[in-house]
Amino acid sequence: MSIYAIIFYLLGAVIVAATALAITRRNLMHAIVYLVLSFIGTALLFFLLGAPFLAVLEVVIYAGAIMVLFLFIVMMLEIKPEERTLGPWLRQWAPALALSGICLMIMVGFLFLNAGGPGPLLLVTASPLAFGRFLFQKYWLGVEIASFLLFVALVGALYLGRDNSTTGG
Amino acid sequence: MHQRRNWLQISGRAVAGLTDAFAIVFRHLFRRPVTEEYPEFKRVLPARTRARIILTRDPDGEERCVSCYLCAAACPVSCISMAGEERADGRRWASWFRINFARCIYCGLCEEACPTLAIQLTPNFEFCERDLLTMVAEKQDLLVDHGGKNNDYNFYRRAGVDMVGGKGTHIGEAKTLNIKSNLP
Amino acid sequence: MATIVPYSHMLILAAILFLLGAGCAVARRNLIMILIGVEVMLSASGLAFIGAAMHWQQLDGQAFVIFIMAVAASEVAVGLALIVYSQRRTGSLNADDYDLMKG
Amino acid sequence: MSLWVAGIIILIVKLLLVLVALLLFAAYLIYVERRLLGFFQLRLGPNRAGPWGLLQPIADAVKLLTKEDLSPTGADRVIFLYAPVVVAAAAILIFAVVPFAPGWTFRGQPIPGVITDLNVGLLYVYALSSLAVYSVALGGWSSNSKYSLLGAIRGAAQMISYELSLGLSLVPIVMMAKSFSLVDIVNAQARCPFILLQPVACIIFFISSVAEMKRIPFDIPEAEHELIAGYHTEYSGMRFGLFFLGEYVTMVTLGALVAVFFLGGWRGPWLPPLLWFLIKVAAVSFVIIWIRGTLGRLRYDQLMHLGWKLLVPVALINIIVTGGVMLAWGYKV
Repeated sequence: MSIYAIIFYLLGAVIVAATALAITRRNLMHAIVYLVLSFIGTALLFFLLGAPFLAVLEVVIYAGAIMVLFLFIVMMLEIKPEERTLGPWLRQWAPALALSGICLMIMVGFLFLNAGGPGPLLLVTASPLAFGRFLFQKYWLGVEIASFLLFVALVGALYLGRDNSTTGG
Repeated sequence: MHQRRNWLQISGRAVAGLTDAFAIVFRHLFRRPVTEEYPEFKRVLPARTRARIILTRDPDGEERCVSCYLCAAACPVSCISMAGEERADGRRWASWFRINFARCIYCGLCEEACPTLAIQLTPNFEFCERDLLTMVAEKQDLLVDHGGKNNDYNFYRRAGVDMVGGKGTHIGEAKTLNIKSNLP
Repeated sequence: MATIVPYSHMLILAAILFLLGAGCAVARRNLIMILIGVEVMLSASGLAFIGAAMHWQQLDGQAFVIFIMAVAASEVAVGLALIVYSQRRTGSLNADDYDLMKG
Repeated sequence: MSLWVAGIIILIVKLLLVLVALLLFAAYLIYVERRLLGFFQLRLGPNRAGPWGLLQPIADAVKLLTKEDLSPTGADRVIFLYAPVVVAAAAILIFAVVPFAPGWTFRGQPIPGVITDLNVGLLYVYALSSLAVYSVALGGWSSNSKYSLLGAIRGAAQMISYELSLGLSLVPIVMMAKSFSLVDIVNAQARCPFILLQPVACIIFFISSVAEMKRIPFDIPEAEHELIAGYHTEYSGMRFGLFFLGEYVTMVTLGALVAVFFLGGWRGPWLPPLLWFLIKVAAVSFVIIWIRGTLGRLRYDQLMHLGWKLLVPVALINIIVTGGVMLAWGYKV
């Protein structure tokens, strides 16, 4: 097992643990903190998997922007932690857990049935320059559409968030 | 057109104002500080500065304090306490008088409240201790042998208190009228 | 050339993360937690894409992660705006309270 | 093998040296700021501890370390205790990619004048500065105090808003240097520092990062007249000290970044490169202190208008103009 493999499994364990903790917290603030940890771990994994540009983008966008937005909303709306009740908890989590477990088992089964196919990953790194050149040569239309999507989302969020109490703003 | 000129004017004024402000602040770097460095440089304080409290005596050498409790009532931090007693000749005095200087804020309200000019504030402010209890001053610590800001004032000779003589003997008091006679 | 891990391990990690996110979105009743679950799912799919890009030595997978991030960002912007809007309207963030159209 | 060990040793020595230098610089920046503010206001500033008050930072550190570490009732203890760490750590970690010298050779082995030359260095700086929001937001929220919460909400809103113009102002720099690496950016300024080519970008970057640091005139999150101390109202002892240290380390880092992005980094005539770098950092820090001595605090709406309606559009126009000029001059990828 190479040092890269050790790093991979460590990061994987950290990410899964942080995400599992995040989705089970009753206090939203704690969930967000655990999720930030999970996203930073994911970013490090991206770095390991040869995508430094995307790794930094993951931190900037997911941990730095999206999660701060969540934090901001939670602080603004002043949300109380949920009540701890066992009945609804079981009723809600049992189907989710069952379905997730079945999906995971099928997934693992497929991967091991096809064990010869996907070989080990080779360590290569895409430099930001090469990645940018590739993106704008092959997927320039996609980039434009993505930017348009962001613009539409901006307008939509502004429309939804406008203050109704004042007229003629 | 008018709008644009206005906008240019506003931004020009803003830039000029900012430059001016920054220049003034920068020039202050080279000016002499006005700070007086305290332990090395001690400014002479005016005689009527209000700091440490004293208890004064009247010209006859008697204590001025008549233990009226007005200073204790006026004190916003309740640092004054005393017990009043009456002498055989009817004059009131404080059997003990205590000021907790650890709590005193030198507001001077006791001085304002005192009807006999007994409590007065002096310019001495340089006293501090590590042990707070040593800041509690008893009557013997507070009493001085002079009249403070007004040496001639004597409460008992001035007011309508029948102590040193009959009616009409006090300072500024008119002679008593003989109501049985009309003669001037 | 140095190798990291089998591609299948990479995919299993992405799958676990995706299912955690899906479980969160299905089981939690708080609107914000549902949105967080969706974010976890999007991030997990990005992980799978990056692994695929590395496996086949093609940059297309990495390009798709950019688009996933754009989708995630716009989804969060609109989603949170909707949550704030509905919280103002109804005063509740519990998905079970939104039952005006009882079927 | 011995070469590998030597490399590790050199790296650790360099890390320690940079860390110590950074912390010392930040500590003395506090002293210098207090002295300079004193002079600006015709006062003297701290001059008691040691000659000219030079031991003041040490006295402050001893005081902060020996003070009681309080946490308010009802606070979210774990988050409250660890939030200050984030701000100091993020500020210190940024320095890992800042080149401070062209490098030396030690027994034939090159020692680069930077801890690590990351090929996404600029984005790394951006990512860490965006993570600093968490210490403000979480620290303020977990204090269970309305002043802290208001400060945290204001701080989060302000930092999100100004991150945008911060990032956009650096796009022309990346376009001209053709790289995210800070070393390449310094090397691209061999002929002419970018402040002459990109004055608008420099001004926007400077204003945005002062806003990111939450300093006057952008100190609305900790406006003492309304919010006592904003998000760190409830902090005491060394946890408050970490917030304080983070602010000044960020100030040093900002000075270093302005020097790297716009003033040509360690480049300069006559003097040794490291000295040039320090001079530039000190100059930027002086300007920040000068601004603090001069300007008042912006109102919240003025702050948001400045960010969204002035800096972001101007930064976008600057990108378009830069791109157009570069195309017109026959730029090849």
